[in-house]
Amino acid sequence: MASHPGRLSPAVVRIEDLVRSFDGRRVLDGLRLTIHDGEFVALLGRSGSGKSTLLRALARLDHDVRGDGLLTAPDNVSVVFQDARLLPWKRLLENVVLGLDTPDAQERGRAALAEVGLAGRERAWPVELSGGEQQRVSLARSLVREPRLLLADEPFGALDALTRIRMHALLRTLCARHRPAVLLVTHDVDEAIALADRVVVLEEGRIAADLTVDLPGAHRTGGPDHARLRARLLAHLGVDLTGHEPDGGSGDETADGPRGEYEPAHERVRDTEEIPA
Amino acid sequence: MASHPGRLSPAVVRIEDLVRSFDGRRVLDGLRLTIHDGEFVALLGRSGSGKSTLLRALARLDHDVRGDGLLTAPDNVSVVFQDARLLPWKRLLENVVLGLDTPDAQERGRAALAEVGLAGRERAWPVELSGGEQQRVSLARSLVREPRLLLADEPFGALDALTRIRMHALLRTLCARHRPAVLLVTHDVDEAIALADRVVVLEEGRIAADLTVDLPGAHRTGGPDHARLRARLLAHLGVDLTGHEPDGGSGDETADGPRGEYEPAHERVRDTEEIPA
Amino acid sequence: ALDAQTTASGKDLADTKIPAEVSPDTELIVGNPSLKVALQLSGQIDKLPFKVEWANISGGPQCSEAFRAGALDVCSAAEIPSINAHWTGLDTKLVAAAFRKDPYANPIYELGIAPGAGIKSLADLRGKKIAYSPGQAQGALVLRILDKAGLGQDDVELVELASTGDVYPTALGNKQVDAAPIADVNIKRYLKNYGEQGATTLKHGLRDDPAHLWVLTDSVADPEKAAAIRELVKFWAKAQVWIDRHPDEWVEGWYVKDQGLSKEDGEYLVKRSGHPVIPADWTKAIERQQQTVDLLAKEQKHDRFDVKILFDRRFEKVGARAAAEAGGAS
Amino acid sequence: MSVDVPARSAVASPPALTKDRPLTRPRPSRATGRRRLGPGRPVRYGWAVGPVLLFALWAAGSAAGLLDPRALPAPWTVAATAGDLIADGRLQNHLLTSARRALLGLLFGVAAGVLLALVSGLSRVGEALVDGPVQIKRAIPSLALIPLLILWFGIGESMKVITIALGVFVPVYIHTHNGLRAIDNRYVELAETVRLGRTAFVRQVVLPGALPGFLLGMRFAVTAAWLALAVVEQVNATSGIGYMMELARTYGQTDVILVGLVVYGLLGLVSDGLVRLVERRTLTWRRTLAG
Amino acid sequence: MSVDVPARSAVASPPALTKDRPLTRPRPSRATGRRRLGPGRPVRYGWAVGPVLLFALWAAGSAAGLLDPRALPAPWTVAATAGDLIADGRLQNHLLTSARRALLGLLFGVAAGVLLALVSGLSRVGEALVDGPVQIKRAIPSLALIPLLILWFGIGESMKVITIALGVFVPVYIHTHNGLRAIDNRYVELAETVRLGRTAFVRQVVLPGALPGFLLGMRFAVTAAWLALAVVEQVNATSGIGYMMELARTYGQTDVILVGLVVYGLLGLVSDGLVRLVERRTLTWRRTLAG
Ligand SMILES: Nc1ncnc2c1ncn2[C@@H]1O[C@H](COP(=O)(O)OP(=O)(O)OP(=O)(O)O)[C@@H](O)[C@H]1O
Ligand SMILES: Nc1ncnc2c1ncn2[C@@H]1O[C@H](COP(=O)(O)OP(=O)(O)OP(=O)(O)O)[C@@H](O)[C@H]1O
Ligand SMILES: [Mg+2]
Ligand SMILES: [Mg+2]
Repeated sequence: MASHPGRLSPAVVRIEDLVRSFDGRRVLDGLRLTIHDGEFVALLGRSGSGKSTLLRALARLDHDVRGDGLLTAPDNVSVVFQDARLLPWKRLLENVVLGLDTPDAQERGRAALAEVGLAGRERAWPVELSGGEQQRVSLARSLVREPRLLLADEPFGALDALTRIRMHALLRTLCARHRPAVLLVTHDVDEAIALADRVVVLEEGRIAADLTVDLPGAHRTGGPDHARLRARLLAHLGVDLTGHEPDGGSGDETADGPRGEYEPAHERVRDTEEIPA
Repeated sequence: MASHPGRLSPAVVRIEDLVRSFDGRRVLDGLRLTIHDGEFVALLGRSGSGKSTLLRALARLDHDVRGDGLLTAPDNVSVVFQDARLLPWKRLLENVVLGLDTPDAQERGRAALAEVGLAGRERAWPVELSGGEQQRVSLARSLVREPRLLLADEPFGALDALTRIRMHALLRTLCARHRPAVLLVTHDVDEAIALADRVVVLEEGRIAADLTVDLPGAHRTGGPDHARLRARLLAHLGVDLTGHEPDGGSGDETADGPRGEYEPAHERVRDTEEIPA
Repeated sequence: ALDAQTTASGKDLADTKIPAEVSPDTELIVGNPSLKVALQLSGQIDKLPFKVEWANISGGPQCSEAFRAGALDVCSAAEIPSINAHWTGLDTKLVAAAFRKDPYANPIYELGIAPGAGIKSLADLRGKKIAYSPGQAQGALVLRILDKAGLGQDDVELVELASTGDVYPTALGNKQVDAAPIADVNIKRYLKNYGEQGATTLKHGLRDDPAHLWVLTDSVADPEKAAAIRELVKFWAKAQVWIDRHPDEWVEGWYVKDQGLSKEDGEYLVKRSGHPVIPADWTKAIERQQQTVDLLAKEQKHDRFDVKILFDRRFEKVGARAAAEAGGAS
Repeated sequence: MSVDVPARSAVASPPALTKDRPLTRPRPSRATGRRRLGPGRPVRYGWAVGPVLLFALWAAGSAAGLLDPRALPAPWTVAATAGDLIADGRLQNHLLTSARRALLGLLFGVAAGVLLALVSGLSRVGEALVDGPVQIKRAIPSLALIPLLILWFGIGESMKVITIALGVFVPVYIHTHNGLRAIDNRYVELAETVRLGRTAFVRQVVLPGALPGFLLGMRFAVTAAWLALAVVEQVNATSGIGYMMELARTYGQTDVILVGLVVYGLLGLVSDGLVRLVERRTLTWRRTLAG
Repeated sequence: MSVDVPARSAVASPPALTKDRPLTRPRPSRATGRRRLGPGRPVRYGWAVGPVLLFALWAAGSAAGLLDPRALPAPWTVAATAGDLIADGRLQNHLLTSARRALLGLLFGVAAGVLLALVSGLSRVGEALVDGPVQIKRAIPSLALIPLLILWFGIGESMKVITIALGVFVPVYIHTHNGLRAIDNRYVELAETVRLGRTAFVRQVVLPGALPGFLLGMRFAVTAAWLALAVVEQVNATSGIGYMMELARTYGQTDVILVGLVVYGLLGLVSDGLVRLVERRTLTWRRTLAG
């Protein structure tokens, strides 16, 4: 579970000393991050901590990021934006296949729509969709592509439990097929652990924690190792599961709390911290 | 845990036989629902099942709902829309106090913004906010009001664990103060159990399950009763926790699964069901 | 602002010979819609020994605009446009002139008098509001009328108003001005519409009858074109005679068919215009025009000039001779 | 100002069908209650109300003798004149000529406007070159430009078409350009991440995004085309609706002038209506106040 | 068509400050690579390039003798004429008179346009009554309306102001109305749920939402005001820029006409620039392609 394991696969993303400020407020401040080929990284962080800002920088959409380090990212990036960002003047299918010019684009688009549970709605307009449906279309749009790097900003936020599970499976299939590097923003620690090889936490403009998830597949959702990792991540996010020691969560907690479940109402909020404004 | 307990407080919302179709597709089909004064009802349902549609009808925004029953809802409704729906041409504070004409509106707005962790951002424009920040502003906007009925469409979807916990607390405080009736749409079963007096599940245009949460406060997040309720609700949503018997989830499961945790990767998807298209 | 622009040089062409033969390849652009119709009606149009492109352009400003653009060779106009053209640096010549047999009985313009204005004679104009459009023929006429009445610009109130369409009769009927020069059909309409309220017209007793063929100096300086213009003047003169002899065909073919007037209006106009005279001697005409120039120069603060430079007297006899051949008066 | 048009309710129907009864009915606005703030559903043939009323006023005023027939002839006079003009084929002729000119001008003007708007909307250099001169052109009355246009393009048909095109291209340019500039930056970002080529970007994002602006521009463009006729057909025209009016003006034929005005009005209404129809068809995706 | 303007980069600075080096630089567009699709950052004083170039062409053409001075006098001739006109105070006088008329007309026209747009945008009955007649008015050439206007409003100052106002109100009406109708229905719903009163709704949602449209309308309105001068100042005017041009036209004084055109052009550029400035100031909340 050491951070930054030595790997052989080349780096797809390499960021050193990234700075981004809005009106003088530094949102990203000397951030460093490396993502290797085929690696699945989950990005956690408080609301407003700069996750989307980081993704925009990686997608090269932000021309105001500065720093004296470097920022390399592939050209072939696919982004699932935090808002679904469907072109309102294009029907669903057209939105999905946007920019795809292979001859089988239509078929692949149709298949992708079916996979996200929207078969038969190809000709609907984006405004006619529910929130979750829009998010799924946006997901489908990135699934029909074969990016080297997939940036996904809370792609499952508006989905119910069942649909979410299906989408997880879909994402896993995609990853197994093309092995893109993935940077997935999520607020769900369980989701992060279940899907990612590595979980990083963004705090005060830097990567404050970088934990490798080396649980075997079956333990991804249970067992003491899982609980420990989970608690540690939650601690980084300011949620204290132990109920006893207000620990900063800096490393090697032992199996903690009565049952280590995700228990919103019981979880303690570290009182010393404020929600970032 | 019987559905529809006899209550004495008067009904704030009474819907009988509500029908809403889009292009011939019936999304709500003979729906019945009663919400009593001060009652906190959580609404679960698959993506695209019609939750937002129901809320729009209750907020009297939808003039195309039909039926031969009745639909009563108070005038004094406050809505947290699924999208944050901030007026892009108004600064945050103005957005929060929109339509409020009490003399202390500004102060209350400021306080509400501070409560959602956005103190000092009063003069920011909506476009300058992160996804979660926008959602919090939208929440603040409904918190400064004193509605008889609060309709909230996934108000915590884009929030990280810590912020979410704080927002839960905030909502509870509000409810304790003014005792509005609440209809809260959420995808998080734990959230529903933790907050609501009653959880209803929308399925195929009707309320398919209507469960009262009569767990004592401390057991809202753990214990066998909680786990049972949770499993039952998840089953209604198509997620099977037992891992053994593919049960339709019709009532009296015993303590189930190895630990009954929220385990996305292990949870079984009932294969007979399709994601609603 | 006229001083800002140099006046036209007034190139003298008197010694430039016009070839006797006209080449059939020569092409003229002619802005004289009524001439075209007259030639059509009299069956002459195919006999023109050169090429003509007919432009539906007439009147001072429009023709000078087209002249300036080199888009026109010949145009029909009264005398004022050529004077203004000279003052604004556009070098033009007059190559034909027609007048009315009894000019005082058959004026083009009359002075429309607003109902209740109480103007019975030119002298009554003192202190009245008179519509005035500097630069247009109507404007020059107003100045001449005042001059005749022994009034200066300060003795009346000149209301600057461009005379386009039926603006003048409307302004009169609406009593926005007390007097305004109106022409032709507008006189009839005006009296018919406002006669009951007491609208009248007043004959000004001045000659306003000159009608010219007006050409770009560049065109008559070109020998080929000059020869063609000479032929055109002949056809023009014969056409005037034909029109005079065939009032019914003219009313039907021109006023009714082409201009969309009623037969009644057309007959009224034919009657009003009297009979044409195409003089073989321009001396009198030049004198009268010189007077106009002198008056305008004084009243509108232009430089006085000798109007002889406007008349291309090489063509002086051409029209009269052709008219005589056709049996018309001269 | 508030009007509450009942939601298109199901017609009286047998009991079995009362399921279709609208459940929430917009209520009359009361100080206390909730009210509907949007304009409500479009009234069928509502657009016709104004013009019909105007016409009725005109007819009533004329019949009652309130309108001076010298200034504003009665509708029946105008109708009779129109009948005459149609009977001898003149009105149709004029209209046909004018329509040809207007259409040609419209064609070239719209093409030029869209093209320039793209050049200027998609690149800063293009904008620097194109935008200023267009603003200047726009500020100059076309009446005042006529002398220059005659100078450059003569007095023939091409000059007329060019002048119309010049009048048409301005609103098309401005509105399309404005539409381009108002496209949400988020869609541009999206286009970049799905690696749209420049032409695909223009075709799939820019043009549809600017379509509402373009169509508003078209509404001005079509009337601009008709209006330009009034100016250009004063120059060397032998037919055309502008020529007809100009001729009638010099002869003081008020009734013919009014026929012209009515024709102009109708042309304006019809062409505006056409553009709006296209608007409704092509902008089905918009969910706006218009509803 | 693509232009890549470098991001405003930090000026060369001591090593300690190189932290401010831009990290992602828009790259030259290559077939394979990612390219920037938006227009990039505004070029400073870019708007001046076009007009300056136009002027340079004119000057060069005149100097080289390519332009017939009778048709298009050289800039220096025009400048000299302008100098004369200014020296004897005439140009200023004309401008002042015109500006007064234009401003008054603008004032009334804008007020009427906004009011009618609200009436027509917020209620279907209002729309039915107002919209059609406006479309008709818009389709009728103002030149053809002059006799009627004289009839109704005389030939005095008020008639001129009214005519200008009539010209101004049309674009303001159309654009504001269109802006109103384009407001996202979601905001109307929001307004209903926070129980905004009708006036508050208009003030807080409708007007700011329609502001971009209104401002576009204003850009047309200001030029419409100047353009209307060309028509109204033909009637009973003894000064004014339109009168000056009309007079020059009847005399064929090309240089004075050009002075007038230049003045019109400048007025157009300046007033358009002013509206755009207001636009930038009041629409700070927009994050659009314009960036
Ligand atoms: N254009 C902008 N102008 C000013 N501030 C901005 C702008 N964009 C983002 N910010 C600020 O930068 C901070 C980081 O924003 P960002 O969107 O990256 O947060 P986030 O981590 O994605 O949050 P969330 O989980 O809520 O989406 C926020 O405080 C936000 O208000
Ligand atoms: N305007 C519309 N036109 C056509 N279909 C619509 C329209 N609005 C909603 N629908 C459809 O109605 C169904 C219900 O939508 P609704 O927004 O109520 O779902 P929801 O339960 O809120 O879903 P989610 O959890 O994804 O937000 C969806 O299938 C949606 O596509
Ligand atoms: Mg974000
Ligand atoms: Mg929803």
